[in-house]
Amino acid sequence: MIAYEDILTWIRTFAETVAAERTYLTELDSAIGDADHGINMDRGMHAVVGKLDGIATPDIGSCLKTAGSTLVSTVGGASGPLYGMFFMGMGGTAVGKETLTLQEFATAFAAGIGGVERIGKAQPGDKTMLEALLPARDALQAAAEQAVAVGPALQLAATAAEAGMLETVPLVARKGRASYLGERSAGHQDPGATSSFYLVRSAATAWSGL
Amino acid sequence: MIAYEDILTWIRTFAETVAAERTYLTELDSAIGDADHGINMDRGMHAVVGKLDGIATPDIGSCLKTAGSTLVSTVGGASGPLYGMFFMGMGGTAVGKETLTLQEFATAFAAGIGGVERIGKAQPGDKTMLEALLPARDALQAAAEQAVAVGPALQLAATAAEAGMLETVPLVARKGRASYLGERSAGHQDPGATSSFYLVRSAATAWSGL
Amino acid sequence: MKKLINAPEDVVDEALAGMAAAHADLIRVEAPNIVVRRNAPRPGKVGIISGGGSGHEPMHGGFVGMGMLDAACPGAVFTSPVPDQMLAATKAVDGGAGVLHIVKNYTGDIMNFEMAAEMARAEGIDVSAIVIADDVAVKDSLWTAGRRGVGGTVLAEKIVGAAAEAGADLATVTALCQKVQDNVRSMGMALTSCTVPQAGKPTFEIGDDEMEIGVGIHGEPGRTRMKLASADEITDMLATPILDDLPFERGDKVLAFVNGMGGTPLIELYIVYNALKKILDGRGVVIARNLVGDYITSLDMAGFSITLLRLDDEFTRLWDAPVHTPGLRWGV
Amino acid sequence: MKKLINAPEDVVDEALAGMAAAHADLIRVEAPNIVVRRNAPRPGKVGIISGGGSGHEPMHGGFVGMGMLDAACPGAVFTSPVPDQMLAATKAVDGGAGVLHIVKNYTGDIMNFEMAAEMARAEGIDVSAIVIADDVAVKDSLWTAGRRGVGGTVLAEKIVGAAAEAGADLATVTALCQKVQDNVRSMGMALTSCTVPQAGKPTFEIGDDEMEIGVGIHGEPGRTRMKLASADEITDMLATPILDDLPFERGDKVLAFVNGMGGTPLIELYIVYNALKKILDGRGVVIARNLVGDYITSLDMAGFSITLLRLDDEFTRLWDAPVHTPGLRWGV
Ligand SMILES: Nc1ncnc2c1ncn2[C@@H]1O[C@H](COP(=O)(O)OP(=O)(O)O)[C@@H](O)[C@H]1O
Ligand SMILES: Nc1ncnc2c1ncn2[C@@H]1O[C@H](COP(=O)(O)OP(=O)(O)O)[C@@H](O)[C@H]1O
Ligand SMILES: [Mg+2]
Ligand SMILES: [Mg+2]
Ligand SMILES: [Mg+2]
Ligand SMILES: [Mg+2]
Repeated sequence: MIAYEDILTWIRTFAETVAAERTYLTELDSAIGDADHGINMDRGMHAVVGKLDGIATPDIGSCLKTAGSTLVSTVGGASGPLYGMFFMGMGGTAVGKETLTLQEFATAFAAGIGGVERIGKAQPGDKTMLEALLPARDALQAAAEQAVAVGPALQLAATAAEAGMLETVPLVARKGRASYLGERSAGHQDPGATSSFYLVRSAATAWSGL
Repeated sequence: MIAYEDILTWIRTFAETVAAERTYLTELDSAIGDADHGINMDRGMHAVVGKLDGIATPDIGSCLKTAGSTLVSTVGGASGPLYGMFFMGMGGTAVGKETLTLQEFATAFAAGIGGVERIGKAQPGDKTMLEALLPARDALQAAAEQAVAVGPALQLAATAAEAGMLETVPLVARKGRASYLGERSAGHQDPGATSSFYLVRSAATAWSGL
Repeated sequence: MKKLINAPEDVVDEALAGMAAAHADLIRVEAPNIVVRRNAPRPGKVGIISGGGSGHEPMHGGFVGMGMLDAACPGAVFTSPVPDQMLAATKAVDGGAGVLHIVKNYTGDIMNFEMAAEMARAEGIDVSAIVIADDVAVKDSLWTAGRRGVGGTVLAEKIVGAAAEAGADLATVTALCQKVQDNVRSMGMALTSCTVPQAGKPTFEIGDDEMEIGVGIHGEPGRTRMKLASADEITDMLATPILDDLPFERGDKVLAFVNGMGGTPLIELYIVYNALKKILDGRGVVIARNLVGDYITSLDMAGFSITLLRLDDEFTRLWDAPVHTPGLRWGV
Repeated sequence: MKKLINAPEDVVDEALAGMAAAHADLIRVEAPNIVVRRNAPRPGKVGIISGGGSGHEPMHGGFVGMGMLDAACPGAVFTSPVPDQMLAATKAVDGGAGVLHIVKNYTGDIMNFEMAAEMARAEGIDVSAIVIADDVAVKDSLWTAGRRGVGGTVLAEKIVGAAAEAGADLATVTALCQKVQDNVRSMGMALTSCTVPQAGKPTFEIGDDEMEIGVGIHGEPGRTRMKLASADEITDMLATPILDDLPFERGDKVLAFVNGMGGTPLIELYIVYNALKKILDGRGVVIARNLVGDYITSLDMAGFSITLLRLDDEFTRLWDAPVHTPGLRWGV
């Protein structure tokens, strides 16, 4: 069972990871983008964490939606709307809930990805954050179907996300700023896929006891 | 006896020296000026040499005046008018002459310095080209009075100019661009005094057989 | 990193405060970081807004004023602004005749502007949007994000702004903006990298004898990295792909725009303009108007871009119309 | 050396050719390298000319046109022009009412302008000259060359140009130019060195964490080399000596001019302007007019200068008067 507090821990862990990896994410974005992904995500997650304390009722859905709209309002760039829609999409499936089962979490996660796909219109293989998110979604769903415990399930999802992230290296970008590089985008790891891996790993870390 | 041809050789030797030391003179000017003295002098002396062949009559005075006015018209900066007035001042004392005695040359040289002083209004010790020119003038005059031969006389003048040039190092500039530095101009050799030393040494080199 | 700044995170706010103070007769700066024409909204006038990451000054804030933009939305440095800004700007300039969003073709800009447009429409404001994508350094394709929006944006803002000032309706200015996009092409190059203040170090490494041809205005790598060449050669490397792309043809009249990237002195831009003029003369392309200077920059990057706009009488008339903004001014 | 040039020795000629081509409606470039207002000479109008080394663009050539200079004499990079240029320019703009030479205080400029003035007088033209020496970084003294002429020159050219345009006679514009000099003070700083094209390498070495306070517009070393500081601190280091020198006093109205040195992006200049405004507000000095941008540059040097001019009604009116040049334009 994933409790409201666990969601908060997840978000906080992700914010801490982004802050710690801010320079690394920005460096990845220097190679094939505009050197701001770490700065963007850090600004946004800092704002999100600042909002968490202000939430009165332990409603997972509205908490995730607040996170999403805060990201939309503070990040800008491509990642603002993308991560914003991710959290808002997740939140939409969890309104009024104080806890989530693994299956509910997997469903919410998939809905979040739907938000990313709707606004970003990227396909698998386009070298975007989807490369990390989609394998994680599939791993979560499989784990839920096989009734794996939450902690190990997230561990599986993180491993899948990490593999997807690493697989972005040889890809030629077809969406986002990296696509301007054409063939020259190959050979570099996608910054958004990297932050998305951190997102999943943060849950695995935060929920290792679940 | 200094013949018309010797004057041409002197000017050509000076032009070659300036071309060879262009970078060094510019570097000296970087330290306490605006990094153009070598470029300026090279542009001007290149133009002067280009004019020499066009002179029909072997008149030392008009040759020196042509050199001077060419410098005025092509150099700009401080050194254009200063060296221009130097050569024009020299030329004024030698109009119609095909040869010069050492005394006549010493007199012409002093008249050239008079041109520099009139337009530049610098005093000895102000850290300008005068620091090299004045000792050379005095050495030339003394040699002429003692009936030293032309070659050795110019050698004495070059030695005096070099000493004067080296003595500019500790001086605080009070004229020209270096004066803006105040105390910070001390510790650097003056570029104009350096090119003036080359001017005298060029005569010593060109006339070593006289 | 050598910059005239206080804290990196305060760069945009302080620069906007400076701009507002310097140009209080033309603009006001409001929360959430939008630059609004002093007398906006004007009843019956179509509002023209644009926006994008900061670091390209004077674009876009410097183009707010009479005959150009009604508002600009500056994001963090090199980062698209957030929808809240475009929504607030849209509301601030809507005089009942609708608002045009001029959007540079970057994924982030597109998405954030789209979200804002939807929100504004939900509040009953008529919003249209045109995407500028004029950078020929990038291969155009249906399958990718397409070309970047660069120098053509400045010309679009001027021309569309003049039409809106003269009373054109939303459909007309929208079509006009599309017509600019259809007739404008650009390409840029860099001698040095820019440095994003919060990143603290150059976006890309580049050798002392190298240059980047086709660079983006955010220091995005370009088409090719090569050895430094002469101004004439470099100008040709940018002008030829531009000319061949539209293509511009013998007898075409153009507006030739030589733009400095922020770290390039004007003396060099005039050398480039001289080279460009020779190339266009050789092709029989007539420079009827020109613009030389820093208008769409990339922080401290040294380099330049060329933009050519094929002119017709309508464009020429609207280009010549009075404009009074911090960054462009004539006729008033 | 990374520059957009062809041969170093062709930099000035090609830039002038580019300028002439870009601004043919305003200026013409004639032998021996002078920039002349297209419709000069104008009978009965006092001619205003200035000049100096190249590398400070848009100054001076970019200030030739209606309401400012009648001609400019660009020397080699950072090298005073030769008397032939000032003589030709003086003759080209003399409309019978005499010509004012606005000279920046450098030994070379002074000597070359003086020679030209004497030659022009010998040809029967009434010539007066005013020397601008506004750089407070340099100690003033009767025994030295005195202060350098820097940013105040731009303001002098605008104000004097407006008076001449309005028909003032030679004595009046000469006195007015002296009045500008008496009321204007400047100081600059550099983050990086400039590189003279023909020298091929930076004029001075400076550490990655250092800056030069009080630098000259030719990269001449300044008052002090020190560790990099914040924009607020640096602005204070320049503003305080300027304010204390005249001195500017509580209640004074000023024109505040924040000038980029060529390699500094506009976003940073606005941060500096914001800092300057706070300092002047604190001292009760009122910014009545301002100018922010690159107007008197030092090739590719990164850095800026501040110039303050104490305004009276006459200065304000002349500053506001229409001007139409490549580098400054309003009111037309
Ligand atoms: N259309 C898209 N769909 C999904 N993800 C995308 C898309 N475009 C970009 N991204 C992701 O966004 C990341 C870049 O984010 P960021 O650097 O913050 O924004 P920007 O590109 O605007 O500077 C990329 O690495 C990529 O993973
Ligand atoms: N008033 C002066 N009298 C004599 N020599 C001077 C005077 N001012 C400057 N100089 C000389 O000129 C030299 C600088 O020449 P140059 O660099 O060509 O001109 P600029 O200073 O205009 O760049 C100085 O090193 C100095 O020797
Ligand atoms: Mg980015
Ligand atoms: Mg010099
Ligand atoms: Mg970005
Ligand atoms: Mg010089």
